[in-house]
Amino acid sequence: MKRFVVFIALAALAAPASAATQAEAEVALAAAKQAEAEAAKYDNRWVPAEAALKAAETAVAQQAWDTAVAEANKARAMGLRAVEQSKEQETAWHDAVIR
Amino acid sequence: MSHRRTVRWLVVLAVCLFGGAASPPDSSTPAADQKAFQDYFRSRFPGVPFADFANGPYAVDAAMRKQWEEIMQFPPYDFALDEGKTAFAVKFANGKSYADCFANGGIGVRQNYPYFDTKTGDVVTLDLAINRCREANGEKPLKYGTGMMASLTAYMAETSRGKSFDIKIPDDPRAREAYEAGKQFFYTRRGQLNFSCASCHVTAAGQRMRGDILAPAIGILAAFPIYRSDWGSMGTIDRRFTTCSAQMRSVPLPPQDVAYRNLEYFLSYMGNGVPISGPGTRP
Amino acid sequence: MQFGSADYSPNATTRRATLRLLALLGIAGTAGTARADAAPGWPEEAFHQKTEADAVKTLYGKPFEASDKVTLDAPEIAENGAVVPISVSTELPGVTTISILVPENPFTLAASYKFAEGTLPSIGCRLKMAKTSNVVAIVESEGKLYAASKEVKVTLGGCGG
Amino acid sequence: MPSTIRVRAQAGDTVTEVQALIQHPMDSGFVKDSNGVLIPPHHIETVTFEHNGKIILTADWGPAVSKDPYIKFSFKGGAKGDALTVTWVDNLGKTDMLEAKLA
Repeated sequence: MKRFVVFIALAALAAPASAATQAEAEVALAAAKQAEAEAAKYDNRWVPAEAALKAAETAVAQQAWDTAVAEANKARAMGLRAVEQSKEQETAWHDAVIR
Repeated sequence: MSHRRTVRWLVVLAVCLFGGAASPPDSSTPAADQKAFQDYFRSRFPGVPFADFANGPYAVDAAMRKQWEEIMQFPPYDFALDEGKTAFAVKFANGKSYADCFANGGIGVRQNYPYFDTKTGDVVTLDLAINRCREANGEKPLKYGTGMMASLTAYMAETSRGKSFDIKIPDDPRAREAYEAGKQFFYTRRGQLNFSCASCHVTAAGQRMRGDILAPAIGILAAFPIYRSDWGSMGTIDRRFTTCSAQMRSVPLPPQDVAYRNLEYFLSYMGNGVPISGPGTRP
Repeated sequence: MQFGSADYSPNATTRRATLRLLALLGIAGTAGTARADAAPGWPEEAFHQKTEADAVKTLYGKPFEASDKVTLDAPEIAENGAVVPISVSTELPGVTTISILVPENPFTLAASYKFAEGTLPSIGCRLKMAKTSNVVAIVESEGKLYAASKEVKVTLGGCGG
Repeated sequence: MPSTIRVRAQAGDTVTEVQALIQHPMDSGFVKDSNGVLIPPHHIETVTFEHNGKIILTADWGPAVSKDPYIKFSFKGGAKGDALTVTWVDNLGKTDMLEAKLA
């Protein structure tokens, strides 16, 4: 549950900034890609994060900067959350082992 | 549960002692893991004969079992099985065949897969062995997951029915590493839904997830490849792993990714003693 | 990851088989007409009805009554709505047809079987169910219709196994 | 190409039990593909079973019959070696036939 609250809060932060510029969209997209690349190192890219990243790329191609920023921020937020989850799991998984 | 709390404290202690390294080695051995794993499912499902874990959800749910028995009167994998049998006998362009690549001509060997190859230093699944065989003989590899790969593994499984999983972990640090990696993958939560393999197939095993009964992890690979009504077609272990990942909202890894192979290695080793029942049918 | 489905290519679209089927269904010589590409004698209209009453009316044109002499075996909870094993049998004499209806499906009539003399009035099959529904078995015995029904629950699948 | 029809027919003392499995997509026309496009209906309409040339069962099927359909029934008489012929035709006019011997 707590995760969802965090996720929703992050998603809210990612609410579209009005009249974003191309530069802002590209910065947001780069940050999202970086977060997803980090998550990939843990074999833990989230399906909706990838979907948002694709949507952001499409929006950039269509020069829809507001949408691009919003989707990229969403992807980045989820990417970071996935990395956080994986780091936590690096030790937490031991807890679940049948002994 | 005080036992659980004790375990947790031990883990915390271990993490402190080992400085919380990326994946601190578990002090237990594969053999001890296996015993604990099997004991867990035996006591969790006391009415289920051990060999019956080869039948996944049908081992633990009587109403589903009845429908399965009806399906098994004429199982829909029959076409794939025949296709696999025929294809298995076909010679490659160089005159050799699959039989030349496997012990005992490939008949009755499913239970020994995956194995750790000390020459290549990696886990070799049956599917990978089939493609390595093809490539060694100048043939193109088959697509993983479904189609002909499912048909061939169906035939090879069928010739191995009743033979118990007999996975070995050779005395090679790389084999042990592969095992540990597979174990970690099994218990690690990932994806947006924050599930691990164990969340469904240990903790919630035998319970309903939406309309389906979750299969116990023990022996869960014995029935593969399977015809799933949900797919309306055959699927291999790769197909199941990738769909499991996607269901956890985690982007699936490529079929036969080293992480999936290690997972299969761990999971099959946990199921040592469960007889091969594949090919199978599942909802 | 996208996995393709099995390749279906009913190969034997042979002229011989087609002609044989046409002959079997008693319409030899009609090959080449507009409907020659569909199964002659297939009760198309009945299969397009959306209610139990309409399907029975279109197929049989007569009423039916419930009977405990019709045995319908179906699961209480379908393990997958795509494949629900159903069987129907009866001890009634002179059975000429057995039909199976799923009123909550888009089209109610699922299957209809015609029995020759000497064929036992018992049938097993696998049906698709879109959602929880009654399954209705209708047996035509000595010209009269008798029915049995049972509810089958269909839940969302796609997880276990 | 292998047949789309699989039959198991065992002649007993008084009755012969027949089971058949047919490889067919049985697309209902109500399901969309991965691109959201409706898959057109493609299903078997009629299956006919003959014993030594005489029709013993006719099955009329709508799109609600499961993919790779299965059917089970029994008939009186029938001896080992008798001919059992199974023929199906679908809504696209495709058809297949199998001649089997009773076991």
